[in-house]
Amino acid sequence: QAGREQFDRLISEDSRIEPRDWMPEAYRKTLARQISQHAHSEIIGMQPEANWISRAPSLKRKAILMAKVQDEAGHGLYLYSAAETLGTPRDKMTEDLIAGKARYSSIFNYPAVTWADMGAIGWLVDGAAIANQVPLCRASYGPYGRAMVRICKEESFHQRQGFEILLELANGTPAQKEMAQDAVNRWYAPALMMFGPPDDDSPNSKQSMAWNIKRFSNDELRSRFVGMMVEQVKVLGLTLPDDQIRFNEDTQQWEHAPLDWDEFKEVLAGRGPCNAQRMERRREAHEDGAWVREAAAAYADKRATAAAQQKAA
Amino acid sequence: QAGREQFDRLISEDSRIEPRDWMPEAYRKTLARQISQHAHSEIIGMQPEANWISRAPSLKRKAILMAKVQDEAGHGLYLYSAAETLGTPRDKMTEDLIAGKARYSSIFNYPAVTWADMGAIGWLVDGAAIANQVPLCRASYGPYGRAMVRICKEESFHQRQGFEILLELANGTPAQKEMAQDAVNRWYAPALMMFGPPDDDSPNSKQSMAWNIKRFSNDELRSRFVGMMVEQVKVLGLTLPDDQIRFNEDTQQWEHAPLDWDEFKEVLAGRGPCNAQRMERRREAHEDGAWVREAAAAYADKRATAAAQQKAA
Amino acid sequence: SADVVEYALRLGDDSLMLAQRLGWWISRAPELEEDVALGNIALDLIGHARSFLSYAGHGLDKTEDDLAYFRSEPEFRCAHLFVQPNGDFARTIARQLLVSHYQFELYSRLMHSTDPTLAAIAAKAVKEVDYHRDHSSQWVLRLALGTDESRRRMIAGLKLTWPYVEELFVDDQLIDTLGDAAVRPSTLRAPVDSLLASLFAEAELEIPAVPAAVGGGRHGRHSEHLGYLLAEMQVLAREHPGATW
Amino acid sequence: SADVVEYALRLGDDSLMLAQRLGWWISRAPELEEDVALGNIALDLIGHARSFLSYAGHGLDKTEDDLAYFRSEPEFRCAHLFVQPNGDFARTIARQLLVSHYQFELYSRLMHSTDPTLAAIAAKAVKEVDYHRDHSSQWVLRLALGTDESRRRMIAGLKLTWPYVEELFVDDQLIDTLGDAAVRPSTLRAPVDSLLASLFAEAELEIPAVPAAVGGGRHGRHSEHLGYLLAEMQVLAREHPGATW
Repeated sequence: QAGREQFDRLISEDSRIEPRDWMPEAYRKTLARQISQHAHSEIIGMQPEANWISRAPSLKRKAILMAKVQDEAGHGLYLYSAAETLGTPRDKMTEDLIAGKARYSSIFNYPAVTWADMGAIGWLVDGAAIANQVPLCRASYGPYGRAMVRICKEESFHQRQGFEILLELANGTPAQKEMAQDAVNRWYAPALMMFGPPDDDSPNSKQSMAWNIKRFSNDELRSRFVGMMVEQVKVLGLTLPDDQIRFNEDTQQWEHAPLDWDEFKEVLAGRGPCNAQRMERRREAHEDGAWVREAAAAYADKRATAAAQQKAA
Repeated sequence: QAGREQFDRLISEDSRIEPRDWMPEAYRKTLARQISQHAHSEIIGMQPEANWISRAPSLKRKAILMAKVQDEAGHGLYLYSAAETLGTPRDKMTEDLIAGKARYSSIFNYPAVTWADMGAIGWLVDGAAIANQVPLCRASYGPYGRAMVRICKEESFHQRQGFEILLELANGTPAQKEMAQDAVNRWYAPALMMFGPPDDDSPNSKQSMAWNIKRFSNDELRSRFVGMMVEQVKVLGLTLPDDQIRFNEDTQQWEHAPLDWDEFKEVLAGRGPCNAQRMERRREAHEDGAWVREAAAAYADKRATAAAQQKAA
Repeated sequence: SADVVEYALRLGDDSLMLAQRLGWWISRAPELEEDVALGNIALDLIGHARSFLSYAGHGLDKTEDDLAYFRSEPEFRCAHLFVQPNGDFARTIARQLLVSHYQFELYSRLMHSTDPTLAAIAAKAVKEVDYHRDHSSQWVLRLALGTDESRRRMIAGLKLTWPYVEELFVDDQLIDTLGDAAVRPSTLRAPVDSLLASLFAEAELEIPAVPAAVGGGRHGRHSEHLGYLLAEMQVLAREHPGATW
Repeated sequence: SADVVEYALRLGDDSLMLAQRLGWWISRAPELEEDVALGNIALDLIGHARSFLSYAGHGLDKTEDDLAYFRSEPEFRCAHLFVQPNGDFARTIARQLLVSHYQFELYSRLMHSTDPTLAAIAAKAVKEVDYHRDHSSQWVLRLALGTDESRRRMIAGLKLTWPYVEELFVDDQLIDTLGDAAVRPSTLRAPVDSLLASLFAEAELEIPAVPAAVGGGRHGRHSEHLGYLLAEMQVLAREHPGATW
């Protein structure tokens, strides 16, 4: 009871909940699901970009791309750690992912088929991720908020790199410019859908906002994002594939063309272009790595036993 | 005793020994070694050419190359069957190959690094093989001789295709012509060494000739081959990397520059450019296929048992 | 007509990509007999691809090699199934099973096409594909009913391959336009399903319960696999533009 | 001088090829920590490659990218070891162990080169390679002493990699000409062998008893692996000659 009161007080003061604090089971479950989903997204999200490491068209871009995909593994690590403070071990989360029980961001079920996708993913997908995540730096759960601070810093860096890739292409040869526009065309709508379903179709948002996990509604975040992109795309000299973008002076919100939520649901249900491929790759890496993890554990055990024996002797 | 007499008579009449005939143990062993080595050479020899199937520069060439490499698997099959008639099962021969106990032609330990190598291998390596093998069609052991008849027919076809590849390149762009000459330069000496060491360093040849397995000495065959190549290379508009080729009117033999038999022995001892790679690939294919072969055997057993039960019922 | 050209590209690209995949097995198969068998299938497929691409090339004033080696990724028209990785032998067999049943039904109707060239190519191809169908069906039985390991792998191979089946049976505008010159993909689904059902019954296999993947290959929207395949297939030809071989 | 250019190409190409190989692991490693660790090593190596190739490019009026993307196979100067396939994790670690010990000894001498640019690049690289050496040594211990399976794989990985070690230590004319600007490869053999010997003793491993393979990479004679690696690495750059990225 004292725990509940303290929790409510901390929330109402907009303070932080820490792992040892009492928290409602639903709060713990919501967070655990959200953080692990976010971690899985980082891990699965490595794949579309890893697809271009070997073919990056300059050594500088190759290095930047490698560093970026590697950062995503790092983000996965922070987030799994944050989720572990809620009581679920990383192994369990990984198993759930492999077994298809856990979700990850649907956007990564689209293929990265050209180099320009490295630009569009950086600019649009990381851009949307940041718009989503900046408010999460103030999430009420301490470890999550702190992980987000670190991640957001790196993500803005990634987004700038994505923008630069597109800028270089947009100012390059006609073929390069066409490649850039095509990538923006393909990633625009999926990026907007990253903010989640429209507010009137997002039943859990309200509770998350009450718990100070979420700070803005899906539509608010999406609208703000569209507003940023519509400015930046001009700098690129490209266009967004949406002729209905306008600023509504009454609502003070950016508006855009309706999104194809049926497609979103299809992809979410596993019927995207790459769902099977992404899961297969992750499963394969996990299974192929099992003997390595077992070896590392066995070796650590042997060393610990030897150290203990030495101490005893 | 009667067996020995019959064997000697058949050999002296230049007739054929068949699997059920009595034969000296040394004859059996010599043949078993020679035929299985020949079979292994077909199988390992698939690798340098298989290396270019996926990159063949026209669909016609791709089809021809696929068919050729596939033919080599077929040759391997005939030869293993011929060797099996001497009492060694195919499995055992394969195991010996994988374990590094059995030999195969050293020439396949050189890499096929350009498309022109498909031409040079066909023209020079298959050419040397044919020069070696045509006399083997009359080998005293029946199953071997008959297998060689079939193989030689296909090999001449392959040699012509190799010649055509080189001809096309030699009449192509300067880069293509250079590629062709480079390939001929690299494969010429190894091809000459395919006939085996010089006669004064080939201790087993004499016995093989007495048994009507071998019909000509290594140097005789090599000389004859050089004579053919020196004519054909003119048609190609290329040169052989040997300025000492001449016809010796006294001996009636073609002469050529001395060969680097030290290199030959190094490669034979496992220190060629690709020995490790060739063995690894074969081992990997064999091990990766084990579960398939086991499944096929288990299925055949189940079917046989079911058929027997049905018959009994 | 441009429509027939487009249709011939679809058929040719399907077979070309699968031939390219199968060629990898030659020198790596589980037994020599399979180096030969998979090599034969690859050779048949490359033959079909050459016929269809030559025909398409007539309408475009291009050779089969122009089309195979000098188109870029979005210009190819293959369905995703044909470009799926080989994986282990079971996965290759799963892909082959699905392809050969599809192609058999397709060609056995296309041989009555109102386009005489398509009809002639199909009439020749259907006999070869009949053998492919038999080859893969026999292997499905052996692997599904052989050992525990082979059964596990056969099931896994089918599961990995199944998402790419649906794309084969999708109709589109082009099919409407072509009328009786083409075969309507959706009409092939029932006969393929029914043949597979009886094979699966014998093999004690179930249809994998996995969602279909979105395709798009017919319109140049490919999976991430095709780029790698083309990089390798085209590298030499592109290094020497204008050369003959 | 042309000789220094040639030498810088050797060093740059070695690291470039290995970075290209290691990049494959990012998103496929046995645990996330290794995605990060192998990614770091690949990044270090690509950094070294860029330094050496830029320096070589100075003398040739070419950029690092001209050299990486627009040379043909025989123009590369990497030793065969750096292009060996990844295989499983143990084989990758075996390759990394041998490379990092070689590069550590090399760079710790090259930092005293009479060529100031080579010396500066080596001085920076040696610190990073020291970490690579530690990373691979730790893994060799874990795998060799971990489970039966990991030990079997570690031994197999070393055996597959060992034939390509000898090429690293071969002197040639270029080395004679360069004198104190370069490091004489044969002088690195003893220190590398001695460090490996003590690690192998701790890991209870033997030096694999396998013959050395003939190399030739320093003179443009490569294994069959390089062509595939280059086809993939260069495909996009070559499709857009003259473009910047």
